[in-house]
Amino acid sequence: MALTREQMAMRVARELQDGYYVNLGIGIPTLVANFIPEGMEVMLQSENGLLGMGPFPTEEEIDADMINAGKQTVTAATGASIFSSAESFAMIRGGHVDLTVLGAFEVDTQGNIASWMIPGKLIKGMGGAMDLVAGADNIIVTMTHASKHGESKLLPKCSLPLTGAGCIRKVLTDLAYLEISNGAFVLKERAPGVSAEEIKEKTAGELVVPDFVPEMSF
Amino acid sequence: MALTREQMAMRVARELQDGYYVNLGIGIPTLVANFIPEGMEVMLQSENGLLGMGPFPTEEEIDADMINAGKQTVTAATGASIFSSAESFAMIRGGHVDLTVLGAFEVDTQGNIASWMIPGKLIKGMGGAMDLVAGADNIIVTMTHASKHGESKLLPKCSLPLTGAGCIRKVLTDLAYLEISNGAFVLKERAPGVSAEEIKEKTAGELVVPDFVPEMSF
Amino acid sequence: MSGFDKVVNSYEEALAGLEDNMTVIAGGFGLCGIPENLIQQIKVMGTKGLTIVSNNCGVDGFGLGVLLEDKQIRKMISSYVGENAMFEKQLLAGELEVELTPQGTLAEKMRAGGAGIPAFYTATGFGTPVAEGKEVREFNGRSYILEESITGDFAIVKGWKADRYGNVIYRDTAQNFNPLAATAGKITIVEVEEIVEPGKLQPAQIHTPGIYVDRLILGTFEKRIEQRTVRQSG
Amino acid sequence: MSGFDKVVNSYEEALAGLEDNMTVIAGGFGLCGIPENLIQQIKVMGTKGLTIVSNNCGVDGFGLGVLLEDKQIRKMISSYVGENAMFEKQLLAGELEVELTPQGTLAEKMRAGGAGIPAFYTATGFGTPVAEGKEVREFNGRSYILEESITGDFAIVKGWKADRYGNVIYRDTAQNFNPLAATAGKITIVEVEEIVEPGKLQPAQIHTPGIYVDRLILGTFEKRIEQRTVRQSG
Repeated sequence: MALTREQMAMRVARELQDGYYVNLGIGIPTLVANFIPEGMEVMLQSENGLLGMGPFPTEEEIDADMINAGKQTVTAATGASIFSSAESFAMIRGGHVDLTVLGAFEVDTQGNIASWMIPGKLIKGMGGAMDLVAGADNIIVTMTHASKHGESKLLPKCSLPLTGAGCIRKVLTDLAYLEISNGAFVLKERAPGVSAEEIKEKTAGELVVPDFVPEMSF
Repeated sequence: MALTREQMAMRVARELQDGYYVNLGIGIPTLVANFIPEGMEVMLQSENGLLGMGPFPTEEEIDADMINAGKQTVTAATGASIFSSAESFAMIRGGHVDLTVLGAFEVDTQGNIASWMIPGKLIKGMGGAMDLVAGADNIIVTMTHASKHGESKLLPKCSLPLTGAGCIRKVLTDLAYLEISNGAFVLKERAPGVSAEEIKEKTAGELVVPDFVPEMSF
Repeated sequence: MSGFDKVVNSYEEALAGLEDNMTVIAGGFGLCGIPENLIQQIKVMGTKGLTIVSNNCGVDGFGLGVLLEDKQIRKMISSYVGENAMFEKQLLAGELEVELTPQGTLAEKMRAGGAGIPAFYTATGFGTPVAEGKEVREFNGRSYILEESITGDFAIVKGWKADRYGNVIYRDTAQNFNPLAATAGKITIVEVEEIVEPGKLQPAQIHTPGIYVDRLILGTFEKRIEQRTVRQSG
Repeated sequence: MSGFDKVVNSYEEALAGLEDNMTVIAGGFGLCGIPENLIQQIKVMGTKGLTIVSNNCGVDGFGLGVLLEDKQIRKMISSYVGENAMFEKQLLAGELEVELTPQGTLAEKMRAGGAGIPAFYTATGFGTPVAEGKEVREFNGRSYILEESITGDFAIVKGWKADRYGNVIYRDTAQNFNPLAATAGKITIVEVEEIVEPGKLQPAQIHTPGIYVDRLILGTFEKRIEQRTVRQSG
């Protein structure tokens, strides 16, 4: 069975380590914050200038001057710091964030990512996504393996305009966890009950299937 | 008579305007702070990260964490701000300082300045001088007109390694106030009792002498 | 004399000198920390043909969105726009130009503009449409693109507290692009919630030193919230 | 688990991993805001062949000057050096290399190093010996030179107060190069006068966010004064 959004977030959360500074994109990545293992400390970076994002405020705590990069009202966690956008992206661009999780439309075997622009549709902009993919060493892309129409999003070459070139090495889809290496996707884990054959069929880019591919468990 | 160091500082102080942010170099430029006209507000920038330098501290006020760019203990004036060296030079390089006063070994008719290095002598470094001359629009160089050996310091071409190229337009010496324009020094004011002929004689670079050259008064 | 008294008493005075076809850099992220009254004054003035440098373009009827109503904006330099219907309409009608710039590059362009750095290299955008027409250069085996700095005829900034010297501090995440915008305007105008006595702000805690600020005005602010998200209390 | 407890309890632990021939970026201006105990620990360790990036090189017997005594420094990248006799002696003997860098360029190189900017253009140094071998380029009719960023294997920093998360504030002009150095070290070590409880430092008033800090140590400081200048009181 394909993973649910929550299971995808749970799987990503297993990549967290105590003491990690993490930037979570909008959508499934945001859910990862709900699955930080008990007793583990992780600090969330929000690119509008907040390191140490806390939970949403209560009605009483709500404050227009305290928002995250998704423009949602938030709070600051203990140990938080707040700074300008230039400082925030100095952190990101300078590679100081330990893990970045973000969504995408397409990823290819060269590690390219397309996530911000569909020609013909209204283009709203890349926001901080291009800085995030260029700045981080450790990025996990989360997306469904195929579009609603069944078209693979794991391609030999991205068809949409890129967000970043050659910067992605880890992809978690609803079917599999894959790494990109030597110009191919390498199947590292399967969603429960999903066969390597099914994943191969739904992966347009070259897929390397090791002899043993463990099944995820939740 | 040649101007004294104090008179040189007094003359420079006449270039101050209310509300000016000013960076004063070491030596004669520092003395300018003693001649700020009564009732005029001027803020002194010190490139180690202080805008709004106050007087020296009393014995009781002295604080190792409060120094100026000359490494002297100072105080902060009302309205002061303190920041990093990067921010300090962002201010300087970005042209936000209204007036910079600094010393030099040589200036030439192209607006070049040499002030930091005498080949064969120990080179201690340029400190912030290169940033100051590159960043400011409005610079006054203060120096004696000639060396102790009688050699002119106002040259057709600097002989020493430069601090900055084409950036100087105003020079105050102990004999004259000059501006640099169209590849020549223009004599604007004479020290009291010093003739244009004497200044011409002691100026190695081309000197333009207008019909009337006022004498400074103190 | 009052060389360091940056306080002006009306928004007319605050924006005096703004003319058609100028470039205005604005602080703010979404609707957070935006100079809402200064924007409103630009609407009142009816200045046209403006190039606005701002991370976003407000919403219909609030923030920079109000400048769309009378078509005062010719060009937006932003990282994310189109949260309002009017924006989309003018864009599709060819009445509005947009230069999309990655958020971090936009922030750095403003900082560089204020800091006398004409251009810098960044990996952000390499291999993407953002790199088109820009120089690519390798440093230590990695490819970077050359990005030029931005300055504006005016910068409009929202601060929290300031003194008459123009020293400003920002409140929480309402800081965002504001201190960067403040450095990059030929004329920088800051509106704040409170003007305090000189000496009240700790010198080492000032976010924007007064040297960057030309005019300071006391305002009152609606501070609209874009995404009101709450948790249950207790 | 204690992922964000950056506190170490000895200077040995603070500088663990420092090896011969590494590059160390140090905060401080003159003797103000220098990481005096961390420097002393490098002396104790006897690490050799170091490249030190610091605005100055201390004085005989204090600050970075102590690392000259056993010839631990191979190269200095600085804007102003030679306030000590030992420095001059080693320089003239060819035992020490110096790369003189304008002070503002040095500060910007550290910031750029920490911020993922590999290089930037500046007018500073154009037409001077500093420009030798560097690319010159015109922007808007003015000439600029290309300067590359600096990063270090270690950065040693002196702060005032910090919490266990590594959030740091600096005191007065002891800030100087410290926050820049803090961003540019692969391993950044900060020594401070006081470690406070998390939450005591206002988030928007933190100079160095903890993300830049790997190790934090509580120290006591001599704070020697280089130029003691006073006025008469009263």
